[in-house]
Amino acid sequence: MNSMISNLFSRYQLTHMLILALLLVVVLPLSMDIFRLNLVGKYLTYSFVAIGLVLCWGYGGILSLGQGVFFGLGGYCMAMFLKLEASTPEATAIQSTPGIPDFMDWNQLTELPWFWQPFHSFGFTLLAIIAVPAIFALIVAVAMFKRRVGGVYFAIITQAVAAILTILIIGQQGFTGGVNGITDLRTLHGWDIRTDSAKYVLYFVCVALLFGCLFAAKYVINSKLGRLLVAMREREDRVRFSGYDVSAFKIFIFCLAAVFSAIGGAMFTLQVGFMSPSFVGIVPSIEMVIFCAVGGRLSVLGAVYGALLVNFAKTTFSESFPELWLFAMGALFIGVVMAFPNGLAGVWSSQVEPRIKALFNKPGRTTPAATNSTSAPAATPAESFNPEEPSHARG
Amino acid sequence: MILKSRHYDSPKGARRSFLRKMLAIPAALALAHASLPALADDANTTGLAVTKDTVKVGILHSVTGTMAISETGSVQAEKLAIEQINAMGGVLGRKIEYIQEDGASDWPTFAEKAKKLLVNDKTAAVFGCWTSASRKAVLPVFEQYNGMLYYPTFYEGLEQSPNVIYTGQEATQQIIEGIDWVVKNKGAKKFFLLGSDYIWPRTSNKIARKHIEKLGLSVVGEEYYPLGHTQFNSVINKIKLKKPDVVYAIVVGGSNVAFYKQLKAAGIDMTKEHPLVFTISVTEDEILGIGGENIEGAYAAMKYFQSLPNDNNKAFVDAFKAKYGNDIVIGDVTQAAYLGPWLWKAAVEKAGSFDIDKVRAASPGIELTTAPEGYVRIHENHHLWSKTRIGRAKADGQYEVVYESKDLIEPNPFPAGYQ
Amino acid sequence: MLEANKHIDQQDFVLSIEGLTVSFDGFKAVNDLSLYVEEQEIRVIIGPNGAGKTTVLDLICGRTKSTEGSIKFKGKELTRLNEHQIVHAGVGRKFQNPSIYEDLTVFENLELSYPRGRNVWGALTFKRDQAVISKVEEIAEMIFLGDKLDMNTDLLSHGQKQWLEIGMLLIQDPELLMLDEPVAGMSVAERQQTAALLQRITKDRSVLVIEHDMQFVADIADRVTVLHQGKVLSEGSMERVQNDPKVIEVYLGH
Amino acid sequence: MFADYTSSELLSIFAMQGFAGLILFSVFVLMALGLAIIFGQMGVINMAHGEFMILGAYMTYLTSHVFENYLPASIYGMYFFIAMVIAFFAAGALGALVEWAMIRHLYKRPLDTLLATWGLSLILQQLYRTIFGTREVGVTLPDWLMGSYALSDSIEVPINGLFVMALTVVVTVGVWLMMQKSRLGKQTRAVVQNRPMAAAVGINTAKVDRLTFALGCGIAGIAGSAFTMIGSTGPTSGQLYIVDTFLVVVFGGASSLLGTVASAFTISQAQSTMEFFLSGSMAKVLTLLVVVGILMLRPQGLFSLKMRK
Repeated sequence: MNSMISNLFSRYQLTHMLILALLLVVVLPLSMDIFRLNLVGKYLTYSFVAIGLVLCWGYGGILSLGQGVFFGLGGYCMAMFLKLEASTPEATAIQSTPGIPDFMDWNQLTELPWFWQPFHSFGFTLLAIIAVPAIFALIVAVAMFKRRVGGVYFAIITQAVAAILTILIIGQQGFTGGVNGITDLRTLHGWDIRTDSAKYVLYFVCVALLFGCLFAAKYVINSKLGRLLVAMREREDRVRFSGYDVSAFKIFIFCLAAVFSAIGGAMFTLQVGFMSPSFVGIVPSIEMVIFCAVGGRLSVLGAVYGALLVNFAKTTFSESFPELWLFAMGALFIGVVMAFPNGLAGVWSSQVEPRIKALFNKPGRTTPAATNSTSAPAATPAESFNPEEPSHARG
Repeated sequence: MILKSRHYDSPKGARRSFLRKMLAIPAALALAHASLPALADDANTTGLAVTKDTVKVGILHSVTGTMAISETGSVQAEKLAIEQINAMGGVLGRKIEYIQEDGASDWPTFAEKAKKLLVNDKTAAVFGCWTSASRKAVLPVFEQYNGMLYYPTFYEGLEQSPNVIYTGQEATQQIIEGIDWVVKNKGAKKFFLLGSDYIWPRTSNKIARKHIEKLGLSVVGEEYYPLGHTQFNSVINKIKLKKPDVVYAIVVGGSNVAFYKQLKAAGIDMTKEHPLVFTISVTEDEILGIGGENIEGAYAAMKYFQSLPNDNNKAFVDAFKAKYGNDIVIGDVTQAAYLGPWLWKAAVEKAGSFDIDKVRAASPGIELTTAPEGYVRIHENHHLWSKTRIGRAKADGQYEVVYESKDLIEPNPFPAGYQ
Repeated sequence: MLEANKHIDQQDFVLSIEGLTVSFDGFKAVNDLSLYVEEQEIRVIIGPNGAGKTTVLDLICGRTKSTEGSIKFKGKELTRLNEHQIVHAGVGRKFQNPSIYEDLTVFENLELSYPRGRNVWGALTFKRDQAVISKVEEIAEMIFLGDKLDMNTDLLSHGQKQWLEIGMLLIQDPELLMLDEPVAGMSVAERQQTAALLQRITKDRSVLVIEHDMQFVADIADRVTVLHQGKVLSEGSMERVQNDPKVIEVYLGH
Repeated sequence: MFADYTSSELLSIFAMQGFAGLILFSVFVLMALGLAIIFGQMGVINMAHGEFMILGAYMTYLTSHVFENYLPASIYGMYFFIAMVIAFFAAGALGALVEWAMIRHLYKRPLDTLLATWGLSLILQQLYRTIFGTREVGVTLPDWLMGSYALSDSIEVPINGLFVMALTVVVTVGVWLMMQKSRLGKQTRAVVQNRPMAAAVGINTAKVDRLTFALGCGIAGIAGSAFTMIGSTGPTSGQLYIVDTFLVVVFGGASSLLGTVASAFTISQAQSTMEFFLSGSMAKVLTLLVVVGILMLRPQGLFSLKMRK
């Protein structure tokens, strides 16, 4: 196992992974109260989407402005299960039809719609969280990529898909909870997800799943498929005339990104306690692209840092200058796109890293062992990426 | 359904109206202080952000995003109320300090900020939220961390939380009186229901339909358009074909502007009242964007209009204009938001403590004779007893009050027979 | 000669094109074209600009769909296949401008063209084993890039890029190799090297070349086809074609 | 669904819905023309298009204020025309500035223009909020623009609808003439088709880019100005239009003005017809679905030249 990992990932990449793990598993939980940590958990759910975007946009060149759709689908699947558990006949005795979710009762539904039935089962729900977005993505992707719709057109069509789904969810409120979403979720198999201890557990589950996705993404990027994606982005025709079915690869990577997003959405529902159509629309979908762009569209780790950083900035800004944060966000987006197209990761590898290396290769030293030169300087990135610990970063 | 109010002449009411006068006469401030109960240490036993001189509360509205348009008035009203309360000596001798958070028109952000206000800032009360969606998002947070939310908007009902005081009207209060009036006074027989496609308009129209059908009258059409829809020519054509007596419109946000402008442009002169346009969603705030000349002649049913001719309201409007400029308008929700801090103050003083549980226990029965809308009282179900008025829109953007319910109307968030 | 070909059994040809037509908004870029290529033949297509040369290659490799006609490769109809299926059938195509992956190294460029792991699962589980490495090194040697395997390809010269693309085709071992102006922009020395390379690699395959450089054509061609306005104007040995009055008229007339 | 109506009613339904569709069509064309130039000709995805429109609306609001307060009442009726001119130049000037500061660095990265202009739209929204307040502003219209003209008992034609239609025709013809006949138009097309060649023959491509972008934004300004008649003017109102606008342009085949007009016509007629027989939300969903469906079958849009690759 150990050797397999070291075969797949360079020691250098592993070091960076370890630093992120250290940050998320040790530093943040120790330095934050559960309220802030729960916020970090929420931000991390966006980084699932950002990782997916690194794969399909950064590597595959496919910009989707509808990732919120998949985030939402995953989140709704989870929310449906939790809502059913919360809607026991006892808890909903006040309704005209006890035992169904409250919003259905308000909309004169007298029995649970058929597509809600299977969500009584947790196993089915887990399956659905993956399968529903994957199948939806598959349909969209097959229709588009087999006909070679790409680039800007793909972006705009995914945007329209997001618009359609939002209107549908809001309009069909008897089945979906409408604009309010599915709220007031309480327990998972009797385990109260609103308590502090549950929030800790969910945070760590979220981190674990995040690393699962990170490893999967890294595996894909380091495989031949990753190089093919780069090749496709550059010269699609050449790849095609080297005997590859380009659309199959695009479909695969788009579905994979959708699945990542859906996992993020499900974790969002669990940690925040509700799901609403405001994640399915165009605005959140574009914001998620921005997280990815800020972190660096070619770096999966960058995507995680990007999602964390932008959201921390958003929270901080809106707490201290509520009327100014849009200016700051707008400027950030423009700045990143114009000055740092490869985002934080680009700045890191082109500006910071060489200097640190130079620092370590300074006079008086013989060439340091390879392990030293990579692991020691790499200790800084996590800290400088960690806005909660500014003093640490400067130290 | 409508309970006769016998509280106008109660001793408590007299004291409140006395307080109201003091509001107008700052010279009486010292007296107000003197009338406060002696402070004991049990004013705060639950670790709220209360010191010897200050108490922290939260204001949680959207100041950015699409809802900022609507929520700004509420923020202004809450700040004004807090300022006035502080000028009168605060609550239990403490000055109110507010922490304002931006919900950014985004429901999860509301939940996040609500949690911050309760968990980190330990605020003793939160005045905030506007849309039902934002309230639904914060509700579990308030229930879990036992906070107190004063929610200002008229809304669909179907909710009653121990942690929320609903200072706006729930749907039946607003709707039934209005329909009765239009049937009785305008001889309306055929209604066309119209709304933005989400829960409040749908639930409200459901109540309206049930009531209309109970009266033996007919609904000739019911239509919903997505939020943010800007093209209403199709539905206007349907209205023309169906020839209803009343167009009952619950369109919200930017769609409102489009709807009324297009209605007028399509040759439906609302001042002719055929069809009569009746709304429960357009306050003076919305008319600002629609333009008075585009909605002149439409009727609205709410509990408050800026033009209400009473002394409380005059003082309130003057104070509001003095603080925010002469051009400012005040809508129903703005007034309801203004009630929040005052209702909280009264409950805290009745309880003699900031503790949430004690404030909650003290809340039912709290009455406010100083309210700009007149007199309100908190019901056991945490909604307000209030009157419903009907206003006719004028070209200058104000409503002319043409009717006022005789008695206070009982709030009934779970109306039997209307679900 | 054309007449005679039609009666010969198609199995004798690697590639047989019959009645091929494609029209773009009414303009017939290729018009009722028939063409036959034998095994191990080097066929050069020449013709003035706009004669439809590149379009013919596009049609064969599936980049453009034909309006009418058939293209049979070893008895298999290509017009109904996708690009990658045509490649799998054994047709390789080099573009006019060198089409390589400039973000990747020479090694990676060749490795990606190695015909294994061509589906999603295969690409995910592809391993760089000894067979791959030795094949890549062998081809790199052949295209004169043996010492540049780890170089990023954006640093290569124009001629080297052309070779690399030829190498990327060779590693797939196609039975029909189509080259669009392989020596355009090359120095004289590079051109000679390329000619030698082509001679060497045609030992076990057929080659279809578009070229303008007549000297180069004369050096490599077994037979030459002259296209004009989407039709075959003349066909045969270089010598025969050069002396065909129709060809002379078209070239001089322009 | 037809059974509810008599045949004469049906006739007026179709007449009136046809007219409603025409108004919607005009609105779509006005929205999309500016974008068709910017996206179709330059390949820039301007997500701030809605905000440029709202700038035009705010200019109209300001102009009406000036006329109301500082100029004689007799010429108030005319302010709308002045306002449109001001809206055009204000939005155009902002467009030129944005092109200079931002867009020109991004021509090779079309998808990045999307992100950068999204950032721009956030900044503009907040700017409007700071300057004009968070509330919507009401733009008073001259009397002659309000009201309607009755063709028969059941068919009435809104005058501002007619005005929007007339304006659409004028602007469309103007843009078409400009692209076909004027120097700028020819230069723009030359630059679009072959940038290095255009530069080589002495066209100042940077200037052409700037003017084209400014023109597209200016038309958005005019659209925004016209929309004060039928919609709201607030900091975030521009967001209401952006998805529809892009779909119209893409559906029409990005590089063709004729395509934009045709697609606006198709979408508007489909939507207004469906709106009559279905609920508003479902009509919208169905329209979008059909558009997306057709785009999947015909990714190049309705109108596009089949070209040799």
